[in-house]
Formats: sequence, C-alpha cells, structure tokens
Amino acid sequence: MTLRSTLRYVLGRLAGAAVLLVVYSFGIYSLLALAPGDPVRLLLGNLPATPETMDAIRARYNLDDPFFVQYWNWLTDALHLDLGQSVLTGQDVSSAIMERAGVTVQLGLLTFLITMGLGIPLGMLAGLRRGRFADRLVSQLAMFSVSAPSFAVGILLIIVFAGQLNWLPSIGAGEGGADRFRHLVLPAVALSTATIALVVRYTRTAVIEVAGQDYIIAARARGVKPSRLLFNYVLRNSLVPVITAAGVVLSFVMVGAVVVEATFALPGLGSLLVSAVQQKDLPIVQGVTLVIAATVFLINLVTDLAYLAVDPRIAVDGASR
Amino acid sequence: MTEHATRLLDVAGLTIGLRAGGEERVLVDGVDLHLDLGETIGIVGESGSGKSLSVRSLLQLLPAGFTATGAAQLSGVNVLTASERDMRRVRGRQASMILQDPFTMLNPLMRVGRHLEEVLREKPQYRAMSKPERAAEVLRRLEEVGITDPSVARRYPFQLSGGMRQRVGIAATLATDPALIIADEPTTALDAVTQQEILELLISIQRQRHMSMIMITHDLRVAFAACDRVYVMYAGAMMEAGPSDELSRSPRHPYTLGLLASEPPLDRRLARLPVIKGELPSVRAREVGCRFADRCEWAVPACSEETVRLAPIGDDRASACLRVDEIGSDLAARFETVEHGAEEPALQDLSAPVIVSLDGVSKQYGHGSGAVTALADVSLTIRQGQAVALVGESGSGKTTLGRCLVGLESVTQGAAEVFGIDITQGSRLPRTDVRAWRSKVQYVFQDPYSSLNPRMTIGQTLAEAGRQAALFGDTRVLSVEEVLERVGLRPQYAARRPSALSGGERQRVAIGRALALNPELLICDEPVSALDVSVQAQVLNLLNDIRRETGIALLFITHDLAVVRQVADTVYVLEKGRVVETGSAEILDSPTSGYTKQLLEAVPRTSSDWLGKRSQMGKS
Amino acid sequence: MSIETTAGTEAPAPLAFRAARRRRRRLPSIAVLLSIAYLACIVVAGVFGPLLVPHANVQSLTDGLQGMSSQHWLGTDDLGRDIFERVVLGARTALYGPLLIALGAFVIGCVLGLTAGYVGGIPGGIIMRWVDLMYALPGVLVAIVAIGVLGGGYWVAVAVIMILSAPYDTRLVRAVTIEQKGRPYVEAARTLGMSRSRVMFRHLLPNVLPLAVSQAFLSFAFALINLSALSFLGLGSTPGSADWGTMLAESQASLLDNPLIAIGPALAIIFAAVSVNVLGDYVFDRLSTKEGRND
Amino acid sequence: GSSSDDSPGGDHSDSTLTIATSGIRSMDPARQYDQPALWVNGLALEGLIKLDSTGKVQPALATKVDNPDPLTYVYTLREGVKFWNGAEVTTDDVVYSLTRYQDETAQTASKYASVDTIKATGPMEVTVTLKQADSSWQYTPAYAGQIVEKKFAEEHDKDLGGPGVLTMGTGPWQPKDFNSSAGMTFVKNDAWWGAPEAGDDFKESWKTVKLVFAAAVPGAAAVRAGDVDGVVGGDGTAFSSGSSVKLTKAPTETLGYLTLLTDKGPLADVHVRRALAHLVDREAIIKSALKGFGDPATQMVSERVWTDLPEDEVAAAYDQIENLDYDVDAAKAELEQSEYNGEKIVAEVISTYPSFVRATEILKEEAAKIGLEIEIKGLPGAEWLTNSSNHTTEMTVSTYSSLSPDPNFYPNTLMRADGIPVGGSNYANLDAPGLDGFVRSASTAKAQSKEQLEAVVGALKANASQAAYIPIYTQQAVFAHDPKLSFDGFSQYAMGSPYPLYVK
Ligand SMILES: Nc1ncnc2c1ncn2[C@@H]1O[C@H](COP(=O)(O)OP(=O)(O)OP(=O)(O)O)[C@@H](O)[C@H]1O
Ligand SMILES: Nc1ncnc2c1ncn2[C@@H]1O[C@H](COP(=O)(O)OP(=O)(O)OP(=O)(O)O)[C@@H](O)[C@H]1O
Ligand SMILES: [Mg+2]
Ligand SMILES: [Mg+2]
Repeated sequence: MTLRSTLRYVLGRLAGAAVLLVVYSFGIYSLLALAPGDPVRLLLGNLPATPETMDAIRARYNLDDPFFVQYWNWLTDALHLDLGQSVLTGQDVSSAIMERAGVTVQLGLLTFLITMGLGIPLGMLAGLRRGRFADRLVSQLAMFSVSAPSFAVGILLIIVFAGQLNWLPSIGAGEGGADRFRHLVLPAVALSTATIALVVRYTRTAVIEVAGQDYIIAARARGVKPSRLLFNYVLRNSLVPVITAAGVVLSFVMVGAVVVEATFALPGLGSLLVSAVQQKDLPIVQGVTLVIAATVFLINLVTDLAYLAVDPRIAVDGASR
Repeated sequence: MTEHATRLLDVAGLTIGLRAGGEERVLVDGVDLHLDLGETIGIVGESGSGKSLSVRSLLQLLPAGFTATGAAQLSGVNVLTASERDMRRVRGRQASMILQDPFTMLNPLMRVGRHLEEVLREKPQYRAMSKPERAAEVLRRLEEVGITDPSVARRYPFQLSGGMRQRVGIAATLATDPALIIADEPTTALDAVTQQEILELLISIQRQRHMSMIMITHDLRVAFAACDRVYVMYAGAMMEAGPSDELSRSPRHPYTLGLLASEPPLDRRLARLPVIKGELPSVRAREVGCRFADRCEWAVPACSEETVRLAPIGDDRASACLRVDEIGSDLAARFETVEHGAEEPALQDLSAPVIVSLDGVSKQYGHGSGAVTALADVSLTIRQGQAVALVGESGSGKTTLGRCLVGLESVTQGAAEVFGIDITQGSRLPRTDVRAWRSKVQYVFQDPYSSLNPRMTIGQTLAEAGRQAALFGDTRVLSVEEVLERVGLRPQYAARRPSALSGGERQRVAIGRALALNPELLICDEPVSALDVSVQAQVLNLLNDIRRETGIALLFITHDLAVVRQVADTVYVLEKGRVVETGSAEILDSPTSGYTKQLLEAVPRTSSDWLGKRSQMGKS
Repeated sequence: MSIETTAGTEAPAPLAFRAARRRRRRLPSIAVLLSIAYLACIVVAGVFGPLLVPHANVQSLTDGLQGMSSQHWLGTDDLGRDIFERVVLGARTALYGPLLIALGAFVIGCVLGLTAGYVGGIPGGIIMRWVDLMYALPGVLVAIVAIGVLGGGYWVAVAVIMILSAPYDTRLVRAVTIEQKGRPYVEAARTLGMSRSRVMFRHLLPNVLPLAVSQAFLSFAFALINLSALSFLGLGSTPGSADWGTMLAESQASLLDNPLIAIGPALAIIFAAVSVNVLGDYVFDRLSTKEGRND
Repeated sequence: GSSSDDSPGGDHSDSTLTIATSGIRSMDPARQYDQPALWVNGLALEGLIKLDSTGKVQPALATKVDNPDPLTYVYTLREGVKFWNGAEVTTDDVVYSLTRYQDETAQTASKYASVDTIKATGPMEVTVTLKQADSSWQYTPAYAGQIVEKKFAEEHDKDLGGPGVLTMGTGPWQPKDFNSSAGMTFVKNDAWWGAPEAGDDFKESWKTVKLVFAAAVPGAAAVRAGDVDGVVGGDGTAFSSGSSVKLTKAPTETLGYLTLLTDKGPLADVHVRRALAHLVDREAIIKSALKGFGDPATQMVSERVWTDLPEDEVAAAYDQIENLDYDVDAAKAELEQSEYNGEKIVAEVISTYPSFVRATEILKEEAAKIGLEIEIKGLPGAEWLTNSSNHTTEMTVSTYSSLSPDPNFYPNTLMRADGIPVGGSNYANLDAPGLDGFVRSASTAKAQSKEQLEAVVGALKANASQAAYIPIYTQQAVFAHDPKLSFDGFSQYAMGSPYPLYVK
C-alpha cells in the first residue's frame, strides 16, 4: 500500500468517523432535550423557580434558544474545538475533561499493560501446550473471568485486598506517581479480569490456528531454528488477531472505566460523566461522550492501521477497499 | 541396488496411532519401506490412506496427539525415537519436505528472499558470508528453480502465482542441501501444465544433485512417470511395492489392479469403466486381516482373519495379498482386459432439436476498472440427449457458463435461449417461463461436501425436490425411494444426514436431487474432481447409465481430458472465456488449437517421455 | 479489511474463536453441569422467588448488619433484612430483563440479519448502515446516558439494552448468511426454484441458528452484566430493591466493615454471567456438531 | 497527613493539614450556595460579619453594624483590610459583591429578596436598605455576602470562583489550586487582618491546608488509611465504631424531613398525611439510615436556634405544638377517619442518596403495616428537583440546610403562601388559615425576639395540624480525624469559618 493510498484511506476513515460523531452528538443532544429534569433548576440552587427567574437563568446561560439553534451553536463551537462550558460550574468542558482524563488514561494504560502483559504470554502458553494441563488451567480461568463483571470483581477485590489484608488502598486516586499507582492497582486489576481472558482466548486460538498451518510444518521440516519459529512464524502470524483483541481491549477499557471508577471512587472521566448525567449538565455529557466515542473511533483506526503494518496482504486489499 | 552401503532410509513396522476421546485409532499400520541414495520412490494411495502421516512421522512432524512406533533409520539415526535436539540436525540437513498446498506453505508475512536466507544462515558455509553475498546466493538458488526475475525475492508470497510459490517452496527446501527430499503431493493443487513443469524441475534437480526423493501422490500416472519404485498404500497399510514399470505392467495386488483399472484412459472411450466396489473404509481401531478384503473380488474368509504384511515376492517386488500366488494369473488376465477394454464410439444425433443455444454470449463480473471478463463472445449449442463437455484450465470460465444456464448468474451480453426461453431477461421473465426453465435444467455442483443442506436428512432433501417438481406441474413425481434407487443407493439412506455419507454417496444424492425434477438437461460442474479415482469411476458410470436410460442431455464441465473422453459427444475448449476449439470428442486425437494441444500434452502419462528428462536416466 | 473490530462492550466474547475451539464432547463437563444447576436455581428463584422467600423484604431494624448465622446464612443488611433471601429475590431482575433482551435481540437479529444477508439491496443497505452506526458507539456509554437522562427505571433499561444488543446479532446472522448463501446447497435450492422465503427460513435459518443461539447466550450475559452495572450506578432498578447491582451499590458504605453485604450479590452476578457463558459454549458445541455439519 | 508528628497544639506553621470534604464546583457563592461550598469558602472568603461557633453574629470586615430602623442596616468597614493581591477593600468592592449576590440569577438571590438598595454612604460606610422588615437579614452577610475584589470579579464575570480562575478575597488562607475533581490547596495569608486578634492561633496554624474532594465513603476510607488528617461533611454513615478514627460531632440545622403534597393525590386527605406522620420512626431511621449520626427532630424549627431566649420560655411555647409522634395505633386511627381507597402513594427519592432511600424504605414498611401502600421511585437529581419544584412530588424525604440560626428559615422557605405556585418553594402546597400571616410576622419581627417565637410557633402549629412537612432528624456534623488532632468549638457554624485555626 502506497503512502498516498494509506493517507487517502485514513482520511476517508476520519471523515466517516466525523459524520458518525455528528450523528451521535445530535442523538445525545436530542435525548437530553427530551429527557425529564431541567438543568436550570439545579442552577437555581434554593431559589424559587419562578418563570421569570428561570427565564433569566436561561438567558444568562444561553439556554433559551430553540433546540436546533442550540445544537447548531454547540456544533459550530465544537468544530472549533470549543466544547462549551459546564452549565453548573461555568468551567470549560475541555478543561474539565483534561482535569479528569489523567486518571482515566492512567487507569486505561495500566489495565492495558496488565492485560497484554499477562494475556499474550498466557494465551501463547495455552496455545502451544494445547490440551495439556497448563492449557486447561488457563482456558478454564479465562472462561471464568471473561464473564465476570468488573464492578463485582472490584467489590470483591476491595473486600479482600483493602478490607481484609489491608495491602492496598480501596478508593480514591491518590496523588503523585507511586501513590497514584498504588491506588490504581486494584481498579486496573478489576478492569483487566475480563480483558485478560479475552486476550488469552484470542491469542490461544490464533496460536493454535497458526501452529497447525502448513508453513510452520514446512519451516520445521527445513530446519528453521525454534526461536525463529516462535517469533517470526507463530508470534508474528498470531499478531493480527491479537491486534484485534488489543483494539477491543482498549475500547473496552475506555468504556468499562465508567463503571470501575464508580466502584473505586476514582475522579476520572467516567465519574464525571455519571454525575453530569444525573445533573443534566448537558455540555459535559456531550463533551465526555464525544471524547470517549472519538477515542474509540481512533482506537479502531489505529488497530486497522496496525494491521496494515503487520500484514502485507491486508495492505493491498485495504487499498482497493 | 541392494547393497546396504547405499541405503539411506529403512522403515520397518511404522505404526501411527491417534488417541482421541479415550480410544486409540490406528491410522497407519505396520508400514515397511526403504530408499537408497539417489533413488526416487513414490507412495500412492487414495485420500486418507496415511501417506502424509507416514512421511511426516519421519521428521517427527506429526500433529499433537499422534504417536509413531516402529523403526525408521535415516542415515543411521532412528528418527522415530530421536530426541528433539537430534531431530534438529536431521531436519533440513538430512531430509526436508515440500508440502502439497503452495498457497499455505510459505509464511505469508515473510518476503520470499527471507525464506531462503533464514535457512542458509543455519549452514556454516553461508553463515560466514556477507549480506550481499548471501543475497546473491538467494538469487542464484531462485534461478535454480526457474525464477529469473530478481524482484521476486523482495515480494511476499501472496503476490505470486501458485506455480511460483511452489518453486519458492522447493528452493527453500533445497536451500539446506538435504540428502532426502520428501514431496507431499507437490502438484495436486496446480493445473496440469504447471504440474508438468514442477515435476520436471524436481526430477532434474534431484538427478543433478544426486539426492533421494520420496514423492507422494494419488495419481498413479504421475508416480510411474516420476519414480523408480512405487509403494501403494490403502487405508493405512502398504498393499504393494515394486519398480514403476513392472508395477504398471503387472499389478500383483487386487487393489493396485483396481486402481489402475479405474483410471479412465485418455485415448479411448470405454463402454463402462471398471470399478472397485464399495467405498474407502473409515479408519477404526486396529483390526486383523486385510483392509481391502471388503472390497476385494478375490477375498476368502482367511483374508479377514490373518494378519497381512507386505511380503517380498521376488526381485524387488512385494505384495501384501495373502493369495498373491493363487490369483496371480487371474490378475494378469483381468489386467489384460482392462488394458484392451471394449471401446465404444461416441454417439450423437445431430438432428435432435436444439435445447440450448448461446450466441455471442459475454459475462462480466463487477463494473468499471475492477471488472473481470469471465466469458467473451461464446457461442454454443446443446441438442436433446447430447453430452457436451466444457474443458479448459482453471479460471477459463467453465463454471460461469454453467451457472448462467441455470440462472445463478445473468448474461451481460449476447443471445441465450434455453428450451426456447430467452434467459437474458433474467428477473423480468414471466413466472411460467421461470418454472419451465427450472424444471428442465438442473445443476450438480463440484463440491459434494457442501452441496447438501447439513441440517436436512437425505430423505427431506429429496422430498423437497419432489415437492418442487409437483409445484411445477410434474405429474410423474419420483418418490424418495425411486430417486435413491436410480442413483444406486439403498432406501435406508433416506434417514441419514449428509455428514454420515462419503463423498461419492453425497454426489449421488446431489445427482438424485437434480433428477427428481425430471430435467431434460443436467449440468455437472466437475462432479468427480473432488472424488478418489475408485469412486470417480462409479459416478461416471452412473451418469452414463442415467443418460442411456432417460435420454437426458448433459453439459459436463471438467478440466480432465480423460474424463471428457469417457462422457462427451461434443467438446468445447475454453481459454480465458473464449471458445478456442469445438467438435466431436475425436478432436482429442487431433487437436487443431495450440491450447488444446498444450492441455493434452500436460495430461500425465505413464509412458517414459511425459517428463522429458526421464529418458536420459540410466538404469543399472 | 476483513477483520472487524468491535467497539467496547462488556466482554464480547468473539464467536470466531469459539468456532475454532469447538470440540466434540460426549458428556457435558462438570463445569457445564454446575452451570446448568446454578442457572436452574436462578430460574426457580426468579419465577417463584416471592413464594420461596416471602420475608426477604421484611425489615427488622434491631437486627441490622449481623454476621453469618444459621438463621441468616449471609447475615443481614442495615435494615435487618436477610441478605441471602434478598439475593434469592434478586434472581428476578437478573432473569427476566436479560431473557427478554436475549430473545428480543435474537429475533430482531435473525430477521434483519437474514434479510440483510440474503435479500441485500436497499433494505439490506439500510439495515447495515444502522448496524454500523450502533457498532461504532460504545454501547454501555449510550446506555448510561440514555437511561440516566431518560429515567424510567428497569424496563426502559431493558429496552435500551435490547436495542443496543440487536446489532451484534444482526451482524453475526448476516455474516453467516452471506457465508452460507454462496454454498452449493443454497444455490441448489435456488436452482430447484424455491421461493426466497423458503430458502431463507427452511435452508439458511437452521444453519445460522447455532451461532445465533450461541450469540443469544452472549447477549444474555451481556445484558445481565450491563443491567446490574446500571443498577450499580443508580440507574435502572428502583433504589432499595432486591436487585444484585443495587444491593452492591448500596453496600458500599458498609463495605469494609461488613463485607458480607457485598459478597452475596457480587458472587451471584459473577456466577450467573460465567454460567451463561459456559452453557452458551456448550450449546454451541452441541448444536454445531449434533446435527452434523459439512466438514 | 504530614501532621502526624506534631503534638496537639504544637506549631504547625510549616506543615500541612489535609482534610477530605465534599467536592464543590465553584467558590463563587452566586454560583454555588450550599453547605459544602460554605465550608470551603469559609477558609478564604469573609463577609461583613461572621457567626461564631455558637451562631452569634460577630464583626468581620465591618467593625460595626447599625440598625437605626428595621429597614436600614449601616455597615462600617474595617480600616486597612487588604485583598490577597494587596489592594485595599473599598466600599466599591463591598457594594459590588453584595449587588452581585442580589442578582436574580445568583443562587443567593432569595436571601436578598427583601433588599431594596445597597449603597456606599461614606468613605468606609455601606448602607443596605430593605423593602420590608426581614429578620433573617441580620445573618445573611455572614454566609451569603462574601466580599470579593470588584476588579478581579469583573474580569472573570462568567467563571469567577471556578477552577483555574479562583477568586480574590481577604481571608486567612488563599486558594492556590483548584481542581474540581481532586481538591484544592490553600496557602496561609500572613497579611491577614485578623492575625493580631487570633494571635498564636494564627501564627502557629497550618501553612498549607489541602482539601481533598471525596464522597463520604472514600473520605472515610482515606482518613482510616491515614491518607488525610480528617474528614468533614458527609452524614457520617461511612463510619462505624471500632475504627481508629476519632469522631467529633455537633448538631446542625440541616433538617431531614418528609414532604407530603397536600392538595393532590391520595395525600390530599389530611388524615392520610397525619397517619403517615405518625409512622415516622425517628429512632429507627437515625439508627439504620444515618448510622446514628443524627438527632431526632420533632419540629421543623429546632429549639436550639433560639439563642437569645431562655430555654424554658422556648420550651413552653413549643409545648403548644402538637407532636405527631411515632405511634402506629394513632396512625391506624387517623387512617380510619380518612377516605383512603388503597391508592398507591408514590415516594420519589434521589437514587444516589442512600440515607434518603433507606429512610423511605423504612417508612414504606411502616406504612404497609396499616395498609398504606407506598411505591418508591428513584430519580436522578435533576429530575427529582424539577418534579419537586413543579409541586408534583407526592411524597419525598430530603434535607434542607439552614446555614444560620435563623428561626424563620424553614417557615419562610417552605410555608409561605406565595411559595405555592409552580416554581415556589412551598413544595407541599401547604396552606392553612393564618399560616401566611404567622410566617410574615416572623419575618418582620425582630430576630430572636419573643414576637418572632410566637409567630414561628403559630406557623409550626398550622403545619403540624396539616401534617405537610414532617421533621425527621437533624443531621450531625461529623469531623472524623486522626486522634492526635483536636477541634475545639466544633460546630456547624465553626465549619463556615476559617476552621483550621481551631484544628490543633
Ligand atoms: N490432524 C488429524 N487429526 C485427526 N485425524 C487425522 C489428522 N490428520 C490426518 N488424520 C487422519 O489420518 C488418516 C490419514 O491421513 P493422511 O493425511 O496421512 O492421508 P493422505 O494419505 O495423506 O491423504 P490425502 O491424499 O488426502 O492427503 C486419515 O483418515 C485422516 O482422516
Ligand atoms: N463471483 C465472481 N466475481 C468476480 N469474478 C469471478 C466470480 N466468479 C468467477 N470469477 C472470475 O471469472 C473467471 C472465470 O471463473 P470460472 O469460475 O467460471 O472459471 P472455471 O473455468 O470454472 O475455473 P475452475 O476450473 O477453477 O473452476 C475467473 O477469472 C474468476 O476469477
Ligand atoms: Mg496427504
Ligand atoms: Mg469452476
């Protein structure tokens, strides 16, 4: 695939994603407009909500425009990367997101590292020792953990590691590098139970599939070194499905963080979203969902580009797609 | 050739088992074989007979779960029991292997050059080389297998044709200069012309380097043409062994005889192909007795009771038949009749009404720049009761033509009438015409394994076809039993599902389903190419019988000219979507088009001149 | 690119590897038997819960936060209610919603998927654009936003999640349909002159079913996890109700002092999700091997 | 907590006090006016007056308040008070700040409803004139009148007080860093005008005060783990006995009560409401829903707020009010008099407040005992609030915080006749003969006077007979802290002041 066609492909995907994001944002905007409950009421605090006061507040926070005008204003601003201000605090949505993104991103990365660092080797082990004890053990564990909801696991982890053993802090994000890390360990473990299992299963299947291929047998017959076989043949060829898993894991983590942050009271994007949803702080809800959705799109795009890098066959097909 | 000094490989009592679900299945049972330096042996047998497993066990490359016992001395090492460490010295240096499918034999993510380079680096004399030197060596070795374009080294396997890939595979296999090459059906996935080239290449390299070779194939003609000696395997056991020319002239085992006999001859049409009755058995637990006994005409009770092993029967020949001495003359006599079997002229009635007429038909897949022209300006006629064969190599448009005639594809250009219905109208055809068309033209697909709905019993499938026939106003709807009987299956089959049927049986059911509509034209798209020779003969006979009984017309699509000879009255040769030659079946004797000549040339023949270089070999 | 990436979902165990993992098994393994037993308990508790534990919601304010005892197997919560009995009662919301979602998504998926795959054309195009849109969205997120702002409780959550799950079924059924429709047995049905609907429902559907049924199990697990996650976030189920997610959420204040409050519902959810998946795998194995598939 | 090595009462001047508290959105009272914000703002922002730990009014930025007539308040500003940036506090800043809080879109606007004009009447004198007499005004400048610099505030009209912008005040600690998700850092303002008066208390006090924003549960966990020195706010439910944390408690005027809609639905029947009122088992609710961190409330205005009148006088007056005690038999009797037809009563509750949910659950069970059926509906905060202010909520448990000891706070907020229309704060649509008159005279009467007591008691009597607002409990303020620390004079009002001064 030439650089040009790659570029065209990426631009095409980005354009598609942009359209989707607009549709998406409109959907959420309408949902919020239709929903019961009014953010103005929250802005009033304990003020009596007389129609005059309500109107005055609406005027002050530009909430009095017709629905489409509001959406249009929001959209044009968003195109200039201005996501508006929180209705409740007046804080720029983007800065509110930046404030919170740190925890979420750190949690995501830690989860991703744990997931990949454990999942791939375990998956390979199971795949290469198919049917033996190690495989059965790993596969059974994966079967178990793939379906375990992260918040339930999180609660159990808190009980055991924070409550009974008192090894790790249960809640909050901590401050500074080491302390933050200590606080993120349990959430990341809770979040990665399901994803590790996913990666184990993907990797195992890929390895089994690849290990049974003719080219592996042919290479062994030619006397190719075992280390080369493992890395250049089995691992590289298993990588394509594992990349899929990586993409799935990353998007899963972005979204799963919402629930895990609630479990561990982490001040991340997820808890920001949940509280904003409850307070109907529309610009924040819009901003956070869009950022998460855009991240998921981006992850998918990067995943697809990673295929291009890894698999020359797709590069050619991709170009003609 | 019996001096032990030149013996490279000696296998005795090789038995391969698979433990699955608590039971042990014996897939290869007591195979003996030997190979001398510089010699080429062939192992032939129908699919599933254990050829691949046997040779893979020699390099300890069996899939997980398989165990190999017995003895196999390769250059003094027992390769069945050697440690993985020792095997690493055997693989590549002592012996190396080429696999059947060129499309899966190379690492898809590695450039061609790397495949060679990585093995070269393993050898001391190449390890010392500089990078450019090694690159030059890679190119030299690619040239050796006939790849002269240096850019190929930088390409990925998926950018090469099948033949090229197989050449690369051979080059990579030879890169370590092994003493023994094992070629496991190296040409089965290739078309006839490429097959011939690759075989010639292998033989010539083997001679030049004085290597030994084990060639696995299911095609007797290929084995006889390419090998010094041939082993015949059946259902996991060795049946017969001997020098090629002797074995091809005087089989000493009923199975070998059957195999030779079911091979349709290219040069004449037989009234009836000789067949081996029954089907290949499925592998079960170890059993005593001759595995072929069930299907053998000469079997006596003892055959099923006594253990049989390959036993020498005089100079360099061996047979596993218990009664080899008793029935020797019988076999010879039978072989005589096969060789000179009754010839039957192709029959055709050129006054019969035309049922299919195509005039200047073209077919394109896709639009714009990505469009593929599958058919270009094809004209063709089929008359009532006529058997027309459509031949051509892979991708020439045979299937496309057949599919257009039943409406699975639509014609893009030209005039096409089937039973007077203008089929170019496609979906705009009136309902009555569609029904008439459907009830008169039926199709049999190439792959018997997926042409039946796996969720329906055979009875349901056939009954449904009958229901359609009734829907189309057919008054003489055949019952399920009648259909089964017509295709030579017992009524009990109605209750079975496709998974409980062998390939040949499935194909019979598929033919039966088509016949249930009482069609006047049956289109068969390579109906036998997925089947073993012994079954192929049965199906071909069935088709000929049906034709004789019902007077149905046949459009027979195939790439096998020998099969064409057996079924067709008229032949159309397609090349890249164009008809390059047409005429009665006799054109196979005197082709006019260069393309047809080339196709004929490439058909494997036992005779010594098929693989050009073979004539120069000296026999001691 | 033929490889599909799925946007974040709570554990979308991909069917691709399931297919590769299938093995012929004679007898259900112990894990399968345990799963069946556990799910049977959930079904019984879900259907007859109020009869089995009539006093599950009865408060006994003087007996709050007790530990394990023979009277209260898992202790009591802060209102003195028996936690075990409430877990039993909670089977109700863990059963009905997910069941409805799985069935709904299954039916929608089969009809739309077969149509998109076999009929194609404009209806197929519309269906697939819809599916693409839904696929690109992080489902859980949409559910949180939708249910959070719409309010309306459990059944709204069920409806939203059903709509979010259906695209997965649709896409799967469509993919299998497209794969199967090129097979000779389908083409043979066409050359026999069968009607479109007969080909779709008589020939394609039975061959699509194993995967679709297996997907229905996945949907069930997905729905179970997401519904309880929503309850956990205070969306969906009524606060204070005996719903496993709600019970977990409301246990948080006493978590470190009285872990028992959380352990019951947490294990109930985990075991339920695991059992459904185990059983789904098993059913898939059975369905795809029993009736015999073309090798 | 870096304080752990310090002995109580020691010199903290180089150290940091870390407190977990409820998060706030903004330090601008016009934008966020509630208890959590006050408890943060108290460190940094000052008003003309302040409340001492018993709730009495004390001078602050004003040295003197004159009240020549009920409608006029004259504030004399303190000389030489400087904002953190060094600028002197002028009448301009004061007028600007108060006018800001008066704006109808400010959350504080209702506190300024009776204000007519705010004017500088001298170089160091600001006069506030009222439209009508308002007994609450005397407290208002203390908690809803924080003075900020005019110049700074005008520069940040939209986001004053928000993260990144912060604010410009005069208090002993200056905010340096505000992350609405994590917390804030305050640094000691050595130039604080009150330093001489506070003496050693200030000199030796914490150099840095760090607030960590945390919900009740994580906050409790953090103090237990020693990650913070103390936790304030929350309702204490996250603590239980047996932990190594010390709890300092004080009553507050944050009232948990039941609102019963008086004119629609099954509750339109007063007997049904009275039956429900008899079902409120305060002890049980405090024990189970509040884990004991509350005091039973029998009246909507607690006797504690009468700081200036003798206790027995207040008690005697309160005795005239009917007590709707927990009494299932009485409830039954009431229900028998009613025309209740078995219709379900919908109780709406904010789903994220466990104590409200629990209290409602307990009520539901009590009600079931006499055949009253309650259906609990959990709602997100915004929706709950909207329904409440539309006066469509049949029944709900919630809390309201009076930030001062203003006896008229609850009557004036909840029981006025002009609060009945949609949007008004008479959520129960309570109307009774003479009620509005009582509420109004409680407003115009002199604060804490006998007349006010009479008026308030009149209003409470009307409410009790109608059973519209049923008091349940007053919350306790809890300071959970490292046992090495102490907090003298801990009270609700102290928390609205620069309280690190008293944490030692
Ligand atoms: N991986 C496997 N698992 C189970 N059975 C196998 C496996 N590989 C081969 N077999 C069985 O072993 C028998 C011999 O197989 P083998 O591949 O050696 O046959 P073959 O003679 O090479 O056939 P073909 O011409 O089809 O390549 C067959 O019955 C086959 O079904
Ligand atoms: N559905 C399709 N879409 C696009 N191109 C097609 C399609 N089917 C066939 N072709 C192309 O049309 C040409 C003719 O194909 P066709 O299948 O008719 O050949 P064939 O002679 O039957 O070959 P084979 O012997 O391999 O079966 C080939 O180049 C093929 O790649
Ligand atoms: Mg083979
Ligand atoms: Mg074809």
